[in-house]
Amino acid sequence: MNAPAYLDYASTTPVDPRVAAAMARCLTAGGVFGNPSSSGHVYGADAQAAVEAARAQTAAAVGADAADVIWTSGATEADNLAIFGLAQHAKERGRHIVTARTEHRAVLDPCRELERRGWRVTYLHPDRGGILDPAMVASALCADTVLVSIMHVNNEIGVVQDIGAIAAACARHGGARLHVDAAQSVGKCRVDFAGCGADLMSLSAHKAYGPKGVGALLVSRRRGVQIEARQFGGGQERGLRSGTVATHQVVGMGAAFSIAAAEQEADGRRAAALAVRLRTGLAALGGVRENGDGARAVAQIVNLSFEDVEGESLLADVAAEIAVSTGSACASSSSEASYVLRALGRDERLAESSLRFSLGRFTTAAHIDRAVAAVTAAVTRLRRIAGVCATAS
Amino acid sequence: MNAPAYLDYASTTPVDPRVAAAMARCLTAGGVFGNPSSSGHVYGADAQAAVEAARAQTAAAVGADAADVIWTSGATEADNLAIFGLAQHAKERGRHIVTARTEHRAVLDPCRELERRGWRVTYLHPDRGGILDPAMVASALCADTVLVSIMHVNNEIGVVQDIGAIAAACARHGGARLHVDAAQSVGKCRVDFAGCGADLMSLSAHKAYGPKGVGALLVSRRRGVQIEARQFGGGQERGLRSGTVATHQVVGMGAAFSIAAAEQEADGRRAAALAVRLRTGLAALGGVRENGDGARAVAQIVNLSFEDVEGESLLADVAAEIAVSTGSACASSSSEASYVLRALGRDERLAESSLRFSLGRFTTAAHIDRAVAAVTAAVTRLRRIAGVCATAS
Amino acid sequence: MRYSELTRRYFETAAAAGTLTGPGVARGEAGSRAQGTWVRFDLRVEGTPGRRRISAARFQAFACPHTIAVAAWVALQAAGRAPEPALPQDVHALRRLFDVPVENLGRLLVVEDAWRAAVRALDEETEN
Amino acid sequence: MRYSELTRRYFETAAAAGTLTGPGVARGEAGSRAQGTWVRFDLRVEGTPGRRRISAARFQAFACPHTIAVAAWVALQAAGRAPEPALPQDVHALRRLFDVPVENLGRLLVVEDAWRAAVRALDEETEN
Ligand SMILES: Cc1ncc(COP(=O)(O)O)c(C=O)c1O
Ligand SMILES: Cc1ncc(COP(=O)(O)O)c(C=O)c1O
Repeated sequence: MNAPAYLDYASTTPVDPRVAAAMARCLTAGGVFGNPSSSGHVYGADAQAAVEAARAQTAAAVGADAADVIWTSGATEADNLAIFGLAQHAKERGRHIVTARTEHRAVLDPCRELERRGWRVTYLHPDRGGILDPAMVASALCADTVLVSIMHVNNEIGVVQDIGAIAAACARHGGARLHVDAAQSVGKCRVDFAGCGADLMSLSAHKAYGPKGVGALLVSRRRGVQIEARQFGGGQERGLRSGTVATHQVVGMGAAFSIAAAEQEADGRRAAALAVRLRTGLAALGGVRENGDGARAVAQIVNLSFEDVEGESLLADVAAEIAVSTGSACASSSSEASYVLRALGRDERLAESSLRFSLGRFTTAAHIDRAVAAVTAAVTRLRRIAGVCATAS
Repeated sequence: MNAPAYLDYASTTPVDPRVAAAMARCLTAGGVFGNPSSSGHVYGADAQAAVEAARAQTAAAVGADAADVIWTSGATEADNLAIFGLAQHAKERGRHIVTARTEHRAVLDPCRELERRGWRVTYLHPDRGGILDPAMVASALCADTVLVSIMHVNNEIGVVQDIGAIAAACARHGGARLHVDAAQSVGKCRVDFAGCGADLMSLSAHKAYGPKGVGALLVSRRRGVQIEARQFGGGQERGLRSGTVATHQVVGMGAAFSIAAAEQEADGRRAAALAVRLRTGLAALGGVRENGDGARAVAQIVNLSFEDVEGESLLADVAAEIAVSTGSACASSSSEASYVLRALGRDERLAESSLRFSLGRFTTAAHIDRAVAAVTAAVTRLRRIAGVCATAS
Repeated sequence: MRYSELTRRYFETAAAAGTLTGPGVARGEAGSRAQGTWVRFDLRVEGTPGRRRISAARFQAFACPHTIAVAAWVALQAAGRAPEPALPQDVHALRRLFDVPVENLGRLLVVEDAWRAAVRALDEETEN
Repeated sequence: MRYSELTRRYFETAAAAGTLTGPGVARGEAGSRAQGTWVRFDLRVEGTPGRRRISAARFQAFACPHTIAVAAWVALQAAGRAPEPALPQDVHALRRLFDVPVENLGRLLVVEDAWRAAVRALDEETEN
């Protein structure tokens, strides 16, 4: 049997072959395998040069200065470092944080932990389309607000927040730093760290055809942002993140981001056409609900709920044909359906019966057609079993 | 010109080609590229299976249960997680930690940070050979001691601590957990996590022909060890270390550890012969001092100080021929000579003029001969310039 | 989520899905769509009182694959049997047979409840 | 640590390393081995008082590559010059010429001090 069509790029992407080739050159004895901290010899110096070139590539792809880039093991670590690191640094100024209900758990869970330690956190509600009103952010800012953490592109529904306007609100407030989780952004829409007015930004390589296990926190030097370190040791990364820098990993991230920035427009055009094909193909089913404001979302993420269908069965039924994510609890470690869809006002059943189709660089029209056929067959069959269009057998 | 002979394996190792091949299979679209957390489809399930196989390999190589293994981004993160995670968990029971002056900074710096937060830390002095007397550890334990952190193989001088005896001291005390930094051990000597009686153990892949940027903290389930998480998000790794698990990285670590365990004896025999060749070759120079008790050290690490030679010049003089580490401040981010050698009682000058030769799987007799020739020439020349065996020119 | 071979087969075939109408048919259901698990059985009986046999059984379900598979299996097993409140195998045996995670046992109880309701409805139908 | 081309050359060659003995030779030194930087110059002069010229210079050093390179350069430049307390170029110019990190400027001052001590010793020698 044919492997299912991969439509889960927002979960992770395969590494681009060009990236894999760059990584391979930094592993074995013939390549750039030295420890970038070993400045005493040429093996170390070569590795350091590769790391700095990757830093420059990564920075260029997102409108940052190379000096802003702190390598991490991924966006989860970057989010944790941004939130705990800023909170710790600013704790004498204030202990209030503003974020949103639709953030990734790598942001929400650190915020919950800070609540346990005595911080106050405001969780903003987006509208039914998943969009946060910047005015709502502005009015949530208090005298003791030190941090606002709002994501750029939502991982479940793809909507893009107006970071510029939110940054302007923080700027008017004066004391609140803005952290942006941009783990899903690179390659799907333009990212301009310096231009958007953010102070901190989390990035991940594996959502953009780079390797898993590497990311970065951008810490704006121009804006004088200061945070406390959380991982201590060799003093790498300006002392903000100790630990041997993994040359092949950051080289992979640099290459992936460079390609992603260069090909973003072409990738986006192609994805937009495929997304239309997918929505049109499934519309015939009836009872299909779009999750999130599609008009404000990146082309690559299409999240649909199917009325009168149980979520786990829907996923099981299509699994042989397509690999997608679901808002169903069965696929998550928690026992609840997607909290993101619930925050948009979806009831438990519709949240459970959602499928996130996420498209990517290697998605073809044939994959989309297979998805349309599989989902159509599954929804029709399960509705029949559920007696929704029941006729006696 | 020929690249210098690589004799800095204790800083980092090249990835074994067998390991690189296993990693390559987990990157691109044809391979096991899925997100191990995406349990809803076959791409995720395949990745999860690969991660679990690697966990079993890693555990088997160090005498642990697979369930003990918590993947991290390296030994620095593992050390930080062990120390902060245990301290946080046990903070109501006590706030005293015992460690040694010759530990890696990834252990010492977290301890310093805890001191800033009100914990008490005892830094034990090893003897002149670098060995800690287990009785000294025992007598440092107080009623409020919750953690003892002692490394297995020292990264600068290679000496091996008697972990079993130290664990026995902790067991007699009752309340103190033992954390062992074994970042340098795998492949150089036998590691038996369950057998040695440790509670926590830090591992790193890139010291054993695996990739940089991945490691593990072993947390003994059998011994009921509990620690607090430090990185929050998706809830991976039993909730102790959130963040997407990097399949290719942990697969690389599993493969590398598996090979290291299988080839450790053969590797060790070869290294021992080469170390003899090196020591014998350099003895003729006179004024060569062994740092650390060579009889209690792994074969792969030979650390020598050269009398009457300035450290930075020594390193610069041999750099074209061999890649080694030095105790000299010039090669470190700090302005002091190796604190490890200083802790053994070496004066500043001898600490500065030390070279750490670390041998590995790909080291040959020719590399050693080149090292002997280069160091002999450099020391002779620099002593002449320094007027130590001065004759009029 | 991984499913056993048997679960897959009954979920994918769902051979006895549907409804029955006409004389001698009774219907029973349990659970609710809003709560995520709903099952209904339609049973037709033939024969004389005291020697009645189920001649046809159908099910409908809004449920997870395990629940659909078990309901489908129950409906298929039913034909030719006497209409008794007990399932052909109890829910614990069915849980093991279909490799259902223990936390989902409650869903199988919905199947059992729907079955009992259908058998009860049959009895009421006959009494009338 | 990376070194400039010039530093490498003078460090590796260290052409004027050594000592001088005999009449007309004076010696000056500065720094200490224990502190990690020690430099010594031996100078021989010829010519009449008032028109003296350095005819040979040698150095010894226990020091880092930058310091050795600068001391070697100073010794090579010396021949043919008048024995003056000022170096042929001042330490700031030398720091730039040899691309010495600014935090190591102190080491070049040791070179200057050793040179001055040698010139002073020369003067004393001549006075005697
Ligand atoms: C929005 C968002 N933030 C953070 C993360 C965590 O990133 P990583 O997998 O690099 O830890 C993800 C992906 O899982 C994400 O989609
Ligand atoms: C003894 C010891 N502990 C910890 C570390 C840190 O390991 P990593 O490079 O994986 O962060 C090292 C190596 O640098 C080490 O030698």
